Amino acid sequence: MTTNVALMPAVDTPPESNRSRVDASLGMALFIGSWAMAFATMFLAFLVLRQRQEVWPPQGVALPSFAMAALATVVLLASSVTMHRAVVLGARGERGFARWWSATLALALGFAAIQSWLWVDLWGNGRLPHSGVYESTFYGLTWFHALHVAVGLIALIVGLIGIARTRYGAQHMNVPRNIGVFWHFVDVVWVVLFVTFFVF
Amino acid sequence: MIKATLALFAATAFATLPSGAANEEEDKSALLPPVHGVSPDNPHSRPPRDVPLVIFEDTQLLAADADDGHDEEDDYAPILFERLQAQFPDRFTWNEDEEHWVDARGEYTWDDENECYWQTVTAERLTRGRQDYVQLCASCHGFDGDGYGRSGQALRPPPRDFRQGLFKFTKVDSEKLPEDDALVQLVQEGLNGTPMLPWDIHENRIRDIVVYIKSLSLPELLDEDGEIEEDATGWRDPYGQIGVMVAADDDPWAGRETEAIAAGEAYYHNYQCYNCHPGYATTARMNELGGKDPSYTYRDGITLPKVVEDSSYEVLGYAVSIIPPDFTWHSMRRGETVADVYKTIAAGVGGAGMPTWKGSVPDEEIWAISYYVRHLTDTYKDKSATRMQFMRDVKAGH
Amino acid sequence: MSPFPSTRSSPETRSSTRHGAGRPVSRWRLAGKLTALLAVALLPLACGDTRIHPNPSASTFGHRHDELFMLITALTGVSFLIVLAMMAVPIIRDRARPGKKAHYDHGSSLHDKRFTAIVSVVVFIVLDAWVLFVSVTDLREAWWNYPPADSEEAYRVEVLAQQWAWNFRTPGIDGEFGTADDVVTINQLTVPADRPIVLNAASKDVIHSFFVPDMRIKRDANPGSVNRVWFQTKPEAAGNDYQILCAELCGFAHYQMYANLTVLSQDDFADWEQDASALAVASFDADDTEAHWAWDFKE
Amino acid sequence: MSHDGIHPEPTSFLRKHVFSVDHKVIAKQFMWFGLVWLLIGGLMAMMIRWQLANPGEPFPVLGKLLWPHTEGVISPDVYNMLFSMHGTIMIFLGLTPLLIGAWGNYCIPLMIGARDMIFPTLNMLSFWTVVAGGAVGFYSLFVPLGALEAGWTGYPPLSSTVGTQGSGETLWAVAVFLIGASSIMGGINYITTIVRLRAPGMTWGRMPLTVWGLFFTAVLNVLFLPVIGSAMLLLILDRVFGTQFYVAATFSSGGGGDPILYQHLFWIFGHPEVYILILPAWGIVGDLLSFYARKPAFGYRVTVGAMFAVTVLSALVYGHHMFTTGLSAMLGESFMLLTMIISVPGEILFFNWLHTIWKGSLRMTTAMCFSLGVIFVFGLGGLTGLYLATISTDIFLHDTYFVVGHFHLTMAASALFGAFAGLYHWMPKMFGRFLDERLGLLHFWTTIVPLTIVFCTMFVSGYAGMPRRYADPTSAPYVAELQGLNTITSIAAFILGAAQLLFAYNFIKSRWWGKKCTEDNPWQVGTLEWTIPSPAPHYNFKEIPTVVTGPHEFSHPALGPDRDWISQTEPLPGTSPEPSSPAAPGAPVTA
Repeated sequence: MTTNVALMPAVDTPPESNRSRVDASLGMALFIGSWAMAFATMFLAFLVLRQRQEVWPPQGVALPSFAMAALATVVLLASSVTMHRAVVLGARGERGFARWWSATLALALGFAAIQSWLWVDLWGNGRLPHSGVYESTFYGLTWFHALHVAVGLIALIVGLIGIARTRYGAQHMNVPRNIGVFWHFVDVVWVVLFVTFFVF
Repeated sequence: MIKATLALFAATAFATLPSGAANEEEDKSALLPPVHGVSPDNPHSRPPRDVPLVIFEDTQLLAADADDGHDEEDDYAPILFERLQAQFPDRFTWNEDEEHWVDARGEYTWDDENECYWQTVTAERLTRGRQDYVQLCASCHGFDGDGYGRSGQALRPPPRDFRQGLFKFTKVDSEKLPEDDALVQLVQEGLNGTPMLPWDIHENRIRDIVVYIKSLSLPELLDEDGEIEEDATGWRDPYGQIGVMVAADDDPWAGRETEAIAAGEAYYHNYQCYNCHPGYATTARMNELGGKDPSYTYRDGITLPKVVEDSSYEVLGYAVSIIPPDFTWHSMRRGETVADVYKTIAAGVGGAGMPTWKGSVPDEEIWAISYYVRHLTDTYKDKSATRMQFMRDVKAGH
Repeated sequence: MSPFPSTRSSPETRSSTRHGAGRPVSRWRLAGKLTALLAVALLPLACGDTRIHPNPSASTFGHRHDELFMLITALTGVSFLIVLAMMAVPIIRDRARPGKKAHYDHGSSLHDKRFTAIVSVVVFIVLDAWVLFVSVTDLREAWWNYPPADSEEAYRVEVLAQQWAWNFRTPGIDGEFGTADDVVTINQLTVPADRPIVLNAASKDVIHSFFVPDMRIKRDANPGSVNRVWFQTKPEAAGNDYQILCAELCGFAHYQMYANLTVLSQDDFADWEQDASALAVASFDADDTEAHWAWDFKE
Repeated sequence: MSHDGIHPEPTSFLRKHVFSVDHKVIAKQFMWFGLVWLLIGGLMAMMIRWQLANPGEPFPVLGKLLWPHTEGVISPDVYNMLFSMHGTIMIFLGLTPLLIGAWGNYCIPLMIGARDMIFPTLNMLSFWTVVAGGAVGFYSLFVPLGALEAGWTGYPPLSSTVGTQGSGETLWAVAVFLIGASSIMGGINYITTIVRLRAPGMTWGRMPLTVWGLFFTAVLNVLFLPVIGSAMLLLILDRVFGTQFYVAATFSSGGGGDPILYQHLFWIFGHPEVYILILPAWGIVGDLLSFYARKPAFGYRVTVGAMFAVTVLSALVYGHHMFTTGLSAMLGESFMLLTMIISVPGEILFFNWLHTIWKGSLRMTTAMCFSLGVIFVFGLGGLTGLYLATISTDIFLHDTYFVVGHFHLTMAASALFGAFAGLYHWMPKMFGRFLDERLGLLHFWTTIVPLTIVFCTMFVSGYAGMPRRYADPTSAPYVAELQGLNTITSIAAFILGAAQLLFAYNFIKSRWWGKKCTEDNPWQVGTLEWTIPSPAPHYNFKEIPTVVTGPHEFSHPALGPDRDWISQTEPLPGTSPEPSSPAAPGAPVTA
């Protein structure tokens, strides 16, 4: 029995079915669930180490700038809002899709800049990853998060290119929607990070 | 099902809550409390990071301390080259005019100025030695060979600082540098009662390690004016002398062990070993053995070893104290047999108060003392009742 | 000729319904050969003087381990025999043969489920709950029944593990850690017989595990925290030496990291402690603060 | 992404055999990958056993090539590396690819009636990620100071820079991270495929047990591989950047970390990992016992429920690996109870398996023998777990050879037997050729007998107090007294190793020159993969089948004398086919 290629349906870009939307969303949900476990592990490690210290932050350790971290949180939350808006508009096939998407990208870059500032500031004060347990956890967790921000940024840029080439639209929203979900996830993780490192 | 499980879990958690002494809560008090007397900038606490594993440059180590083959009796060069020739025939030739050996492979070279031979050790071999050193030795002796390894802290006696080129229990004249075979044997046999284990690896690897350890000796350091700030140590020092292990093949007391022990007791107390080690006889008997006046008295605590400070060997900036062994109590580092004890006494213990006895005391007498010391260990060590009886009598007699 | 002639149908007949219906021609020959193989493998055991059991327990509660071990062996042994029997019966009785048809049963009836549930409960009670009960009792009465903090009788030891040696510090005559008469030894621990010995284990570098097989105890020595463990030797252990092993991989010379445990009768021990403390005082170097490691004993 | 699992058959060699997105090709790639690593890991096991039986003797033949500097003698550091990498390789690069990669990829789409995995590209990525992980792991064997030497568990501080220098350990952590990422990708794919791509009528209750096993495994993979991934990242940070996650402050060092934290993280993953490996094997065994006993699987729903219970409980029992680390008494006792509870579903599985073959009509093929072998070895291994779940016996037995025997029987031998059973069963569908049954049976007997001797002797030496991971068991006097047991174990292990060469020969020979399978359904079973030609064609199903029956309908009383099975696409005698499910996936291929 040989395969007849002609039997196969065309793999152009037919409109996405409701079914494929569910497939993609389920896959994405599992992926997010999996990655949430990875972050949960990191936070568990953080909490265990923190609990071992008499006081937190450990004696003589100054926190990185709270104001900048708060600003980063605001920027990232704003990017979540714009991302949500972009996906909603995209699904309706409206023109604001590209604009809101670009706004998200801009805010994401803004967050990356603030995050870099936080590192440079801390590093410049002579506080390196091996300086102590606070620095260990701070760099460890923010690096891991930043890795996801970087992936998110690449995805946002890829998405923008796709939008520019009109590859995505009302009938083709799986990729942008999943990028959006991923971005929201990155935001949520940052909020938890912010709360654990800067608030409590 | 999950609910039921969790309920069961919760139920047992409460049911099994132990009370009082059985409760082992993992609270903060379980953490290691601060330990007295340790400064935070302790060299033992350096984080083991960026440890180099590869050595890129060949190095030169002192191979033999002379020279023209007919000078002094205890030159190491004739011994070394005789061995090397046996191992590699046709490789070494004797240069009649300049009176030194020539190595066809160029590994051993004659230094005319300092009248010594240098051995060129390849970077490849040093790298092998370095990597084995890192795995086996560095935990105590430190990644830089300075004796400040993480596991070496608070160890007494402290792990050797290899940069100084000072070794104990090599069975080589304590004034001299030990030959390779002596160090190899030490690594293979280990030192009793210390974490220096009898390292159970192939001899090729031990020889690599030994060469690497020799290369840790400090070369001379020059200050800004080109003056010598610090002398070269160990195998970097062209004036160093290399010694061979003491031979112990002609036991004069063979077959007369009881006599030897009796004689040894006399010699032991005669040569005033009790100045550092304990005395093992009553005052009266010691006077009798040493031919002293009956009114002669001895140091306080004669039945205990006397701690001496080793000023040649410092740890954390102060001289460490050395406890001469009480042979009825401590294990001897390398004294499994009478011959081993003889070698150690004859050679002395470098860097400790134990001098080289060979030459200053007749061999026969060193042998007798060895018999006596070994007898003390065999009879009393770890035999608490016998020892208690013996020492009580001795103590009562002071 | 192959020593293992085919017992099964060849692939040619695979598609027929008579599949696998061949008679077991050479099973016994096969079994014979395998028995011979087994005998060869077991030969060293028969010839050698290999120990195949732990030495008799030298601690007051070690026999609890041995007894529970044997209880579990009996329980699981019977269970395994039942499994084997339930496997053997169908293998022998219910082979496929022409015309034979399997019993059609999904095992999904309420009756089957009830039966499964009952068997599960019975197995849980007989195997697990019983063992659990015995074990928890043993733990509370023995392993976790530490002597009280103010116990005069208890003998306390601080164990500091390192690559690759055991450092022991005992408080000496004054009973306090961190004083001049502390007895510090390497790879040698001397304890009194028939007195509770409480040990605090910690480590300088990596994780080690303090394992005294003859006392049936084991506890990890972790860097950064202190673990407790205790035992009490039987009176008749006095005068014997036992071994302390490291049970947690700790690097290159893990296998060489063993120490000696000497048990002395209480009288001998009192003498020993006198002398050891005197020696410790004599060799105490007040300047050498680094050598004065000790921690507040964790009761 | 193809949403109905259909993509045209590639024509170039590269797309067809190397970077293929076809689940069957990927399954074969995983299989070869796993088998090669099993060979390497097995060779390491032989070296380990050689060293234990003849400490200090040069390893024959290969020794002089591998370690010329020591004239073929296995040094303690090399020994540590061997058993550490043996564990890592067998678990992550041998069994995981074989059981989950190969059987998961091969069986899931075929058994649920799909044309491919739902995310074929992700599937391909999953394979190439594990290859990258394997490459990194293999490379680590050749860096200065060698590969991982801290045991497969890699406990810090021994695995941090405090205990080991060099890049071997770091590369190991990278490799485990990559392999974990691969498993997560696979897991996401499996779950989504099983949820979304079941053929019409393939209800959850009609899925073969193999698929159920793989499904639960996928769930565990997705949930717990990220945990080890993060733990490894922290270890890498510790080693490369000097952070202090796992480096505790002791009085001779700084650091505010906690080495026990790693043990918690590791075993939160590590215990489910045991079930990750064993669940597919359980699934395969559950199916094959029914297939070859020609009898419906006994208590299908209960079996699935038991597997589900194991999946849930697997994450709650991990503390039994840490009874001696200093867990509080309360935690210890709780973990002991939970561990004992997890034995109940295990016991139910046994109950159902044994009832499945009871009053059956057993066809003693090699696949059946290996399935029965799983009952035997898992019985031995599972029951000995009771000693280790019980704290007062575990205190003595922890980190002794008893543990080694136990986990080899439960995790290694059972999983491997499951994989072998599957291979003998699905070989005709996979390659269109049968494995030689005569050699197969010989392989079975020469495997199970020495295997039992090997691991039961380990029980004895563990009971007698021999600790694990001793490079020279004759060094410590207490352990040296047990040397005879080591010799027995080693002799049996060498026979076991040689028997696997028999399998390698059989597999290679049968793969290319074996007896051809000319029919669709040589074993006469009802699951969907046997309704299509052998080997399975590129698109699997010409037409997506409609399922009307469960997977284990054998020996129905209404069937005639010539036939004792019903395909899943055929209605049971005396019933009318159900209407197909409305959630029909993909358009059927029309001729």
